[in-house]
Amino acid sequence: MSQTQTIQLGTRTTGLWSKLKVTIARRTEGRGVALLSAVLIGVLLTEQTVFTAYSVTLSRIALVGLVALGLTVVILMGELDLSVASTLALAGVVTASIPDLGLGILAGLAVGVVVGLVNAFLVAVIGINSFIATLGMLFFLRGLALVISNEAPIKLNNVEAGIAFGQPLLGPITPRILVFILVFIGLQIFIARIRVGREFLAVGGNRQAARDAGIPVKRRIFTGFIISGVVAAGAGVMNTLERTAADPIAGSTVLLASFAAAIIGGNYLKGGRGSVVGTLIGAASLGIIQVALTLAAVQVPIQQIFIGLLLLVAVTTDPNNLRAVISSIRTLRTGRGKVVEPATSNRSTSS
Amino acid sequence: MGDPLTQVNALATSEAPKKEVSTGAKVLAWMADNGIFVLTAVLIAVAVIGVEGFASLQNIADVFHRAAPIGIVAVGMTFVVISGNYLDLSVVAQVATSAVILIAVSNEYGYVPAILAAMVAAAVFGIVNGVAVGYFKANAVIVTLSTTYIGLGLLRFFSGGSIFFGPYESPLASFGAGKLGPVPYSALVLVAMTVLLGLLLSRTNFGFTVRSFGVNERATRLGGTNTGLVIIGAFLVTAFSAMIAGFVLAAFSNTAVSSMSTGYDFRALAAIIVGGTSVFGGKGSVPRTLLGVVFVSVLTNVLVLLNISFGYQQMALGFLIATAVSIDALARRAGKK
Amino acid sequence: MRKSRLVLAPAAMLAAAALVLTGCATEDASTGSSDSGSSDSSGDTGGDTGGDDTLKVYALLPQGNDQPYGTTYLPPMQAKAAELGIELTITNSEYDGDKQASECEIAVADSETDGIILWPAIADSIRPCLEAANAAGIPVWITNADVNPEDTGLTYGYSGTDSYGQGAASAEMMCEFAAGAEIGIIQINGLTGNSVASLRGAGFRETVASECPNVTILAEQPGNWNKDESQIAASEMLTAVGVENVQGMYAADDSMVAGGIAALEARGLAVEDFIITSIGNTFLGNPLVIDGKLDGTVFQSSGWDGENAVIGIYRALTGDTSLGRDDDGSVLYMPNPKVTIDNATDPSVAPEW
Amino acid sequence: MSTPVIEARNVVKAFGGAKAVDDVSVAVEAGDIHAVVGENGAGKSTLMRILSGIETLDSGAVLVDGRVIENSAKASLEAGISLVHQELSLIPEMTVAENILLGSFPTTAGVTRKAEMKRIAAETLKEIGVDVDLDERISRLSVALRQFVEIARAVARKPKVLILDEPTASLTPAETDYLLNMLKRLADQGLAIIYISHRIPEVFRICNKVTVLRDGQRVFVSEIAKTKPDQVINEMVGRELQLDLQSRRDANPGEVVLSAKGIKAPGVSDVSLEVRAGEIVGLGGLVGAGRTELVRAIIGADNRTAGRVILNSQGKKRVISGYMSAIRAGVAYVPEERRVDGLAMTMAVFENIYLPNRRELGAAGIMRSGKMLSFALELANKVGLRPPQVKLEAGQYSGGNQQKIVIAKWLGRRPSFVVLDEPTRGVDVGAKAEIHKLVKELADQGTAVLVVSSDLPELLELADVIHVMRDGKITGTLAASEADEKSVMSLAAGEKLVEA
Repeated sequence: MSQTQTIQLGTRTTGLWSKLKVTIARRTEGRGVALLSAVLIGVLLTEQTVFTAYSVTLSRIALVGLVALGLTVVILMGELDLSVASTLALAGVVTASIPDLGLGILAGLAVGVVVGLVNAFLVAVIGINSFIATLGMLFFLRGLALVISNEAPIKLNNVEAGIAFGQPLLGPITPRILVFILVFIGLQIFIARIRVGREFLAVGGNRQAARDAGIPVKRRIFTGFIISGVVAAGAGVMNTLERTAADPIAGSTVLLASFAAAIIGGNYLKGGRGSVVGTLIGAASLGIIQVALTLAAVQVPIQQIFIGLLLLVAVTTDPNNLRAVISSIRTLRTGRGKVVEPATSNRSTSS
Repeated sequence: MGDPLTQVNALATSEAPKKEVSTGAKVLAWMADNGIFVLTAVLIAVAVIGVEGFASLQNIADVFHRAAPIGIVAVGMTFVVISGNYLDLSVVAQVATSAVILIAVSNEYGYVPAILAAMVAAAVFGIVNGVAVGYFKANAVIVTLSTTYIGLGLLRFFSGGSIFFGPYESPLASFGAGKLGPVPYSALVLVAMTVLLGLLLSRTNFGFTVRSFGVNERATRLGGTNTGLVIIGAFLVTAFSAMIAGFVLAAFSNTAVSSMSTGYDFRALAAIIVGGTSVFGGKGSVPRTLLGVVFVSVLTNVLVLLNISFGYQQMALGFLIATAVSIDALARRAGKK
Repeated sequence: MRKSRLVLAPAAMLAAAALVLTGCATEDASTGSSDSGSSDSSGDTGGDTGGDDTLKVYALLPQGNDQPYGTTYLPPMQAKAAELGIELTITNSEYDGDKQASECEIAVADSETDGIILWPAIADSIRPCLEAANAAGIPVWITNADVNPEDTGLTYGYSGTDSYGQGAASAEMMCEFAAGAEIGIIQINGLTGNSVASLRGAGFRETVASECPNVTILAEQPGNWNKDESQIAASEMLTAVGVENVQGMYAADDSMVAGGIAALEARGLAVEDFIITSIGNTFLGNPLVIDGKLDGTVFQSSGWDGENAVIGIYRALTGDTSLGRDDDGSVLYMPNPKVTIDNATDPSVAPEW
Repeated sequence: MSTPVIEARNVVKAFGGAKAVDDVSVAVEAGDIHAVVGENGAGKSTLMRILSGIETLDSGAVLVDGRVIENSAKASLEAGISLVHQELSLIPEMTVAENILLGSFPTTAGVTRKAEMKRIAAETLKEIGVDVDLDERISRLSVALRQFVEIARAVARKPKVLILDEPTASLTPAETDYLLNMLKRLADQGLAIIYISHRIPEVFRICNKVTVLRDGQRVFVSEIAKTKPDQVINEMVGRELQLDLQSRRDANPGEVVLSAKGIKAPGVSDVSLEVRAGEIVGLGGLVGAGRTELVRAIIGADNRTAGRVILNSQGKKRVISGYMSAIRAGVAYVPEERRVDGLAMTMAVFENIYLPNRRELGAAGIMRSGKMLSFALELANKVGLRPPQVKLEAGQYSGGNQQKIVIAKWLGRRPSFVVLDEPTRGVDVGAKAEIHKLVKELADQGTAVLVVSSDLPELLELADVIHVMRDGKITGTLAASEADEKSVMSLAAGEKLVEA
């Protein structure tokens, strides 16, 4: 008994408030939430149209966020996928270059599977760092898209179907938004409740331990890359349908935007920490701010400056980072010891 | 007590290094470290024999022209990569900024103010990136992504996207066109930068701390290092290299426009990686990066000489990165067994 | 630690917002356009002021202050808009079709939108935007690069160049100068995959093939609209096909042709001996024509382009033209005079960008 | 004599030429606690990894209940072998419950059954008597608690064989005591336990058989009853070794070198202490008592929220505010987490030694490799690095040698105040003695030394004065003469443990 108490040292949480604090402390989305609420406040004050025209905002979020969702599962495993944008373009080109729409869509998605397989093979079997492997794929796939499309946009064979696809099903819900929501729910459940997805966290958090515990790490890596590949391909197919044409150099803005969304959402690039919800929040922040700036007719260069500053603020306002700053500054100081800001009197949770 | 290697290998935790290995594995290990040298040599040999006009002085100059600006960026960015911070996306903005500043300002006020202004811009880029990553411990990819947006935004806001061009006859233009034998001055700048930064990385305490930081940040700090300053240093080196690259580019084309350095971020990274510097930090060197640059430039040049379209060029580059690192990885694996 | 986070972000946010406002202010000052940004937002916050007398028009462009052409396209456009009492909201999709489509959705969704000026990033993928605009009863005027023939029925009109035609015009000059002689040339294209680039390329290629088969295109490479990349590409093409086989060169714009010419000069070749044509007649190209280095280029007036885009949408909004382009004046082609050494100094073709 | 539950037969494992495990056989019967001891690098951990199928074997076989099992992690788990790792192998961002059941989540159609998971986890924790919030993230738990979660995970698999590799390395005496009782209990329930430890007393307390490995070979096996600690230790080291654990140096402390007043920091509430020249001050207490936090706050490696530290070295009194100023003023810090905080594993020994000495060696910021090597070699010999090959990567050395490298790099600065945090954790007996010798020499040369240790004998051997901490405060100070295990423990654990 007495020993039990000794062992229990320091992990008693009693009282609703402290319990609540603990629950919050366990989440990883804090920064994303802060940014999103800040964005919402800012937008409410200046540009309500964003909300009156919420259907647009939604579809913009879906545009920015879909690829990011797929990317998140890979990031959770501590891997990266730089090839998503090229996958998106290639899938679109393939879809458009096949006369029969149904076949085209299937082929487009198949591209995603294949790309995922190749990426995973390079990473899990050959053992290349995913940052490099997918960088290679980034160039290769873009080139392939240009070759297939003969370096020019390909018009969809069945334009009407494409346009129909762009129409809302009910209310503001276009097929794209629907797919986005479904993918989000699907991945959220996958990561939170499904055993395989849950184990992604283990693969990213402590790979050796995962292996020792009998988790088939390689298989998990394959699953992850295939997911991100298929999601990216799906985005490419949907873009092609909605625009009734495939652009071989599409997605120029996708890659960095999706990384931004994932990281603002609190996903840790080295893996093992983060959530799909976080990515959604990050994507929402970016999407809303972009729509708002466009509606406010802000000159494009200034939009860039603004979004840039926003990102910078988002990544530098992590409390752990701030603690790091303060200590670094202390490290710099060689003079007499002053009393430090009490901001640090709450020990970092990561040990 | 016995030979420490036995002990290591017995240590369940430390990823045991393999010293006593069969000769076959030794060869493979050698390949792993020097594969890029072999590949480059082979490529050049094949090109000399198989590709008409490759060996011509003029073409060698063209290869150098291809290699110079991207190479200068890459040797600088090697510092950021070795420090374990992935890459510096903002070189895209940095190169364009320095080029535009050099030409636009020098047209009005002459070179000295222009260069000073460019240096200020580079310093700002380096310090902002460095402080955000080094002191705020923010993710380098996102930090440099945001400074790219900010940089290009400011550049376009003030300069517009207009093309700036210097007078036909100017020191800058003649430098850009100047050659030493078949070697353009810009390539000499690249070599000079490689030597300079190579020494900085391998022979100075600053370079040492950059590498040591890439291997183990906390041990480096507890070893009495102001790690924040180390990172700022790494980003400053990158920023000033990008500035020089901007100068070289401006001199070569005698024009400057805010969109002129699109794609430099990942192209430079590709060269660094092909050269064999690890994106995990710690491992790598500046000369290796130069080698990677040479390889990529020669490859592109050969493909153009063969009149292969851009799409295939991209595929080739991608395929090459994958193969190069695959060989490396497989060789290492074999070396272990 | 939660606190520090929650306090910090909004604070930073405010700082950033402040910057944007100052930004808008400077923008108004610098461009002299109607105070779009601020009035727009104030209009929203304080109920529906404004709008009646001023027309709100979205200009969905694929380039702006990030490209030389766009940079000089905007001011005349904004000036004209101010003159006609049009409030412009300008977007730049950077040739990303998906981004432009989303911007189009925004324009259509904005209740105050009276009209849309559209410069298609990718002509093939613009149909849904047009249909959405029509469904919302918002007239669309196309500028700079026209939509596909089957889509013209969804627009009120078009003003601008004909990228294919420009390529063709450049080709015609090439044929004319070649005067039946068997010559080989190299071709420098724009950014790979970019629609203007491929249209101009096709225009040149096909016209040469039909008008003067005696001119052979020996090699093609992209110069990505950049002088430096074009110079290297050109030089490498010369090596590849052998300088002795090359008597001419075509580049899809003046910056790139300047690069090509530099490549010739770098080899100490007499540029005058080569037949060189291009498109643009820019500040960079025009002097080359005068020097006799560039034999011919096609004048493209960014000022005309920007100004007429506004004139066009104004006519659509005031009912001078209607849907379907069936009345006269619904298609205004930019005069694309060929510029050679004979007329290069002519004020009518004074370079604009 | 029944068939052993688990048996290793003539197991051989070589890493590139070098044999880590050389023809070793071990057999353990149900209810046995079988100790496998040996210096670091003797091959214990590798053997255990082979038994649990994580490492492949070159020749030989692993048998469970007399049947040879396939050499894979899966097979071993299914055969009922579960291993408690030396290095904590938990998933930081997963909950306690998830970690306990990692790899064997209860699921229906792939969906995890959270309730079920918690139930099993709760049962297991109850079984080993640990009380911790099941939904807590591992990253928020103390090292000790993680160790127990680790054990719970192994137990949860209802194993036939439980292998523990240095389970007490990061535990305080009280926790160790608890753990050992627990293991006895489990053994009595018929579990076969293989127990790996450096701590001979523990072995003699709970084990009934002992196997000694040296350089990969089995050099000794015996019933505990039939042997003695000295014999086992000699077999381990392979040479006669005088471990006079009670040898205290008679210190003659000089003037105060370090004085810390009113130190407040996360986990530390208002502590003051002094360290004199030539004096070794010990900091005792349980894990989580705030000892590491205190020393890090004193030298500025972490922030203090209040307090003032003055270092008096070479006649100059300096206020220590930040870590950099501390280093410059002559402070040396040998951290607790050697691998994470102490060494750049993939860098050469001489480079690791160069790091804190670069300003002195590399004039004008230029590295001079000749100087670097000779300097490093000198120090390597001073601390007895074996073999003294300073061009080898630090990671290639065993734990004890690595610790010597960390000490060496600081000796180079001739520090006037040295802080050592758990200096001999996970270090084999031989190296441990050498490190103790080094520390004493330092003090004899007039250096002020502050030692944090959970290893009571170590503390009692080294320290002239022992401060004992609990809940971030110093609860008592003992002069070497009056200190013994009991007095320290009661101060450390407070009245709670007195009757335990």
